Amino acid sequence: MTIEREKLHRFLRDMLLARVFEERAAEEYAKGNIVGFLHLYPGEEAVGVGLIHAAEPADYIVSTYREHVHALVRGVPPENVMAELFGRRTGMSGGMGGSMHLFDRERRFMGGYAIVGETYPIAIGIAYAVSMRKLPEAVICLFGDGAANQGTFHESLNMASLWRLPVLFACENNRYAIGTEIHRHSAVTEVYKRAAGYNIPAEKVDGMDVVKVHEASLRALQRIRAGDGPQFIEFETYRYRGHSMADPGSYRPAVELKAFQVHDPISAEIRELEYRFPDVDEMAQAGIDNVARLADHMRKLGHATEADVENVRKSVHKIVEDAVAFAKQSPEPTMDVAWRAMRGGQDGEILTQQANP
Amino acid sequence: MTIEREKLHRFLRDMLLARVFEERAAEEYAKGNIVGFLHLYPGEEAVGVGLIHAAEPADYIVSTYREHVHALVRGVPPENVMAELFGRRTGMSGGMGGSMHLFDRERRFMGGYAIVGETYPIAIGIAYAVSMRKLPEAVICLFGDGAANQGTFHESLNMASLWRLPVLFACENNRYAIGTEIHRHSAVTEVYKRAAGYNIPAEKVDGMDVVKVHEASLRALQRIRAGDGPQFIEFETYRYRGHSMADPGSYRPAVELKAFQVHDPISAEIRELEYRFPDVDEMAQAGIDNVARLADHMRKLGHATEADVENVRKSVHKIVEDAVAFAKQSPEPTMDVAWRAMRGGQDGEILTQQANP
Amino acid sequence: MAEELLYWQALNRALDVEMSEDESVFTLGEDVGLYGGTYRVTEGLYAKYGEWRVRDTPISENSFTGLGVGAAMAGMRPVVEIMTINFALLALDAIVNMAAKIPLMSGGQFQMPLVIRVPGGVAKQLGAQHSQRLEHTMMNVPGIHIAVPSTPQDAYWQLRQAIASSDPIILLEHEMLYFSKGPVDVTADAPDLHRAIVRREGSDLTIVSYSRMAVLAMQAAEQLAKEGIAAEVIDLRSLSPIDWDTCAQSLEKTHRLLVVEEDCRFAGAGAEIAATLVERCFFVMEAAPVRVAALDLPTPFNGTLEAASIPRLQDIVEAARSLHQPAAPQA
Amino acid sequence: MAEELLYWQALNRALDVEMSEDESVFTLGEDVGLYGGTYRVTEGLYAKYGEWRVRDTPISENSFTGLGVGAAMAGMRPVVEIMTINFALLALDAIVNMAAKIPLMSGGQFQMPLVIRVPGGVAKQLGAQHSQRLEHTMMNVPGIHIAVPSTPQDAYWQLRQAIASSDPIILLEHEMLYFSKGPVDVTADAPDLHRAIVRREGSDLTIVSYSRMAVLAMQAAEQLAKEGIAAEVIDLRSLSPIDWDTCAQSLEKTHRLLVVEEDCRFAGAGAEIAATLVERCFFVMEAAPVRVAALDLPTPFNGTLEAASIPRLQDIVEAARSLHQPAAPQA
Ligand SMILES: Cc1ncc(C[n+]2csc(CCOP(=O)(O)OP(=O)(O)O)c2C)c(N)n1
Ligand SMILES: Cc1ncc(C[n+]2csc(CCOP(=O)(O)OP(=O)(O)O)c2C)c(N)n1
Ligand SMILES: [Mg+2]
Ligand SMILES: [Mg+2]
Repeated sequence: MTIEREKLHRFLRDMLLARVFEERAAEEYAKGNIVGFLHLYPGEEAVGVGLIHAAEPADYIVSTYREHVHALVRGVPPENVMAELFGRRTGMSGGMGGSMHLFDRERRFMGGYAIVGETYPIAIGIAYAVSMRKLPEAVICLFGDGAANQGTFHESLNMASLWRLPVLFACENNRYAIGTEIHRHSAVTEVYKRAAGYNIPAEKVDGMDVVKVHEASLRALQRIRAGDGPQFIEFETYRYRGHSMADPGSYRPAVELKAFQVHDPISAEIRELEYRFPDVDEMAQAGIDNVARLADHMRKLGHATEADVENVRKSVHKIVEDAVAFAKQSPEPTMDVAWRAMRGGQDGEILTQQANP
Repeated sequence: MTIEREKLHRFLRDMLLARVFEERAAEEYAKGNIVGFLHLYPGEEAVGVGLIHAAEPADYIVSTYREHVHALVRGVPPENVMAELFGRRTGMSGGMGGSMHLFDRERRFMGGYAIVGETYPIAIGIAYAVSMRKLPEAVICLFGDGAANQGTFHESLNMASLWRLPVLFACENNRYAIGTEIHRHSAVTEVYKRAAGYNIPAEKVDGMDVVKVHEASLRALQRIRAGDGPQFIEFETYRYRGHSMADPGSYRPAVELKAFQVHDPISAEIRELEYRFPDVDEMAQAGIDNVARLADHMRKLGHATEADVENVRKSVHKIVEDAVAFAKQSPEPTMDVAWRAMRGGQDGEILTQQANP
Repeated sequence: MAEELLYWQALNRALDVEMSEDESVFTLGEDVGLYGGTYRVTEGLYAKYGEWRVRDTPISENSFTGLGVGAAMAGMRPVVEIMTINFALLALDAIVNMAAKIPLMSGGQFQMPLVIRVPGGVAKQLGAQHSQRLEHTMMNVPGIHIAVPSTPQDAYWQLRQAIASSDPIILLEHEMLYFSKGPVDVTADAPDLHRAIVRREGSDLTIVSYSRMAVLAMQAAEQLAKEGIAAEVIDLRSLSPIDWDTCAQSLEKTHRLLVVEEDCRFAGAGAEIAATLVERCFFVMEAAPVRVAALDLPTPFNGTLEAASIPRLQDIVEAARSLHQPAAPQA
Repeated sequence: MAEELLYWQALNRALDVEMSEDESVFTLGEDVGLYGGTYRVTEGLYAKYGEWRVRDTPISENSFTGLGVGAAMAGMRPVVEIMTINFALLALDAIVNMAAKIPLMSGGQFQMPLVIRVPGGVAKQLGAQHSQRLEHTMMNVPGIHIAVPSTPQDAYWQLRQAIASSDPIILLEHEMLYFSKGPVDVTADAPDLHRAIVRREGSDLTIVSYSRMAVLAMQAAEQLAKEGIAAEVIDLRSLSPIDWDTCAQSLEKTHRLLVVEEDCRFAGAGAEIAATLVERCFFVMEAAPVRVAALDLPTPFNGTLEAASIPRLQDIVEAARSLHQPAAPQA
């Protein structure tokens, strides 16, 4: 299967939008306009873009606290995403959720969850509803390498397999759980291998290559719609920034050296492993930045010139500037919105109807 | 490795004691002298006897609510086990714990736990202490097939492997979690296969054969003491009685037939699987009762005559009768024992010393 | 046209009716299907509705409760059975961080039509780990509603109302009440899900209670009547929200408050009940409120000690007596 | 010889001293080692004591907290750090069903020298799932002790005392206090781990509070003093057990009680505080107790609403004012 021109252009545009949106959010955070935890996506764009573009409008997305880009790719207007980071009434969660809790019911963006390991049960629950209704819909469940150690991973994958639920378990393996490198938090560092414990078909994909990500995701979603039950993909990726804006990320690998001066065999063994991984600059030099990689790819195919790429870059900058302006001008929510939400919010009938097709 | 004569006699005696003790407890329960949940072990004796006889006195045992026999084999006097079921002060937990919470600190019987999945974290915690002290001790962690679906299984096995903790994960797979047959609660029904997700060596053993159980356990414990880290054994066994005295166990397979009259593809598939399993009577006829099997084995080897077996049977009946009498005569505990326990109980210094050898 | 039903039968009937009327209602939990439910509440439903609507789950409380949350977000009306409240501790993240918070975190985009049924309370020598009372923990979670039926009729009404509601509701069923019998009129109009009921009128003091203790409070009131003490007994029926008006009105009349709970005394449900009622009724109260509650101790296994660890009929009667004729105030 | 330390530095110092004095003390949690701890409490300890005594764990709260329980049973003195209280919901089975119950269930054979450190409270726009306050949930668990230091000195003392104790103790640290500075005298004698402290004397009313709200209460008291209202401020320092005598003595003098808590009002920690103090001091109280607490709402993300969802300085001042000059009693 080869990915057609238009799609590649859409990918390039979304990846650039993602990169620019996040870096701009970082600026606003530095200025104090965005407060709280802010987990950014630079370095991982190929995963979100390639994966979510493989989903149908009727599919559901369940994401984590590092989900701004997932929402953008799903089609949520940038201004509503940015406004939520600002905590404004026009934000996609009405200013009630914030950066880690983005929801868009109409687009079936079922939320960002901030307690690691929560996306699994939510995803199998939605999938259970889909199965009962015998609909050709799939649920994409996102999670990181660190989240694969939470008990809900085990419990939920078992149930998903037991009942053949339509879930695509998508692991964004960026090799770190905050400051803890994967060799130090998981006995088996190839996350996809754990799926075998539940009879779930799994594969590992280069998450720095948007085309590979997209193709693997399409295949998995096809199998799900064909009734093959849950599928599992591990995307190998890397985040350039710290875990969140509160984290300089200096443990990669500066701190490590210092800390590992404690002499004992196991830490020595780990040190040796740590060194196999490049730091931010090395990644850049190695030229494996996923956005740059796609741009090159398109140039080689003659799909895009340097100028085209520049134009896209310009246009997304404009979009992001407008988003920030929109957020800043937006009003704050009022407490009665909160109280109303507690009393049931908007009605849940639209979805309920589908229960009896 | 062949098991010597004395050991076989010890096994026979303990298995008969186990069988008689449990059946007698059932009688006392029927009479109302024992109240609460009572989970019995008939059918699974070969596992507890073969496994726990492989442990050294310095090893630790962490068990479940189906643990009377584990305590007996560990050497706790039958009268103290029985007295605990009666809730008397002379019980091994002072009448405070009951059938599901048997503790014997001196024998390193670290408790029976009634919340499914609790034995894993307790076991790795004790093992962590052992590792810090660099002692040649091992921790035996018992759990059932149903317990393998609890999140703590995943979390704890990962940590055990990550830090090479000295734990023997011993699964008593009796194919049922109360009324739910293993094919309906686990996507992978060979529990030992799940250990691969944590790089833990694992094997499956015939839990109806006490000799095989014992030999496999010895091998695993040797590897642990040799510093190979955690080991995993799945013992295939079967419980003859219901889940507890409150459970007639009629779902095996009577209820199943009726309930499966609901026609849908998945239940059909399950029905077909259910039928592969014999019910209680079939087991008996098939003559695979584990106690009978050992007796035959010993007769064949010329280790024991019909009369020898009868004598052992008589002696254990006497022991159990005395245990019941002891329990009945024992005084009830007083509330101040409970309050004292809350204020720290007896001191924990003995073990603490070992922290600094 | 009321029929005599056991508490579990009333729940079974309510669940059956709701499932037959709305395909989006389904139930799941350990052994709810083939086995028919530990306390028989789901008996017969597996054969009638099939395994997708009566789902036996693995022992994975946090995830199957979270499954209920996800299904509710997708428009279903899940009724999750957690086999006993003791295991709900494993599912608190799903209850507290998901079910209770998603409606607000989503800015009101999602409702949470989720019912969680949990048998609880102190039964007979089940040991410390199986004698949990978590009403207080649940009460402290904004967004979670809690119903505590003490009669078969309320069990029937409140389960049906809980399923019909769009809020996350925990139905706390008491293990010692499943086999208690009582009249159930399926045609009668139900009082509001969260309305308290005055089970017995009296002018000398007000006993506020719920679940099994409300039944014990009624027995105590009868005994007290023989001694000439007229106790008014209020069965809260709901622990979140609490029907304060009904309680306050009673205190205007009796001026004395006795709270009876099976929860541990320290920071138990009774603390909130006493605190708020004192705040509301301070100037009509003629004596300090009194709480009769469980000892602040994990439940001992021994039967005698277990019985002494929670309020007994006599404890309630004596507390009522001394509240009625108080010793001289030691100010 | 007191030095000025930040709250986190005082905790770091206390942990360092205990670890250097007793090899059975070790700490574990997410990012406590290499990373130095989310709030820097374990900074430098990994390099000093090595990875077995400062263990970075996977994201597996229930199991690594349970690991602490098992290690404590084997004679160690584990200090488990749960990165924030919000994740403690996942570890409640280990805390409630294991740590709190094993001493009693084993008939007193096992002690539980376990310390669980948890940052908590409402910080700055961390969203509903990261603004949990569970003091109340923990208070309702017999067997669990809870310390709530509000100053660097108490943080130092109470962490050291908690590690030395043989009871399971939860140290609730407030996320907004880690960077607050104060004098710490490591040589001074510490008051009992569970003793409350009168931070400021006054005769008009008693403000009972704890943790960050105790700091706010002190500021309110200063403001009130300017208005001629003398508020006595009690910092509980411990939520389980609670030092009732210190509170009662104060009420004998002031006759008025104001409870200030960050916990949600309904069934919050303040409920127990108000309920017990009314029971004990009913006849000396001249007004109904008043609770200033958080709204019964998951915390909204928006900064303005978040700030309005928990007690602010002005809320305390106003509540104190009207308690001091009450409106006519509506009896
Ligand atoms: C249950 C729980 N424990 C701890 C945390 C704190 N925390 C937030 S993100 C994170 C690391 C998660 O790593 P990973 O799953 O790999 O996702 P990534 O951040 O790398 O995308 C941790 C420990 C949390 N939010 N929830
Ligand atoms: C967390 C939890 N959930 C549910 C239960 C109720 N329960 C007690 S034993 C049991 C079945 C356990 O099956 P298995 O692990 O196979 O052990 P077995 O009883 O077969 O020996 C269940 C569901 C429990 N005790 N704890
Ligand atoms: Mg990661
Ligand atoms: Mg089993």
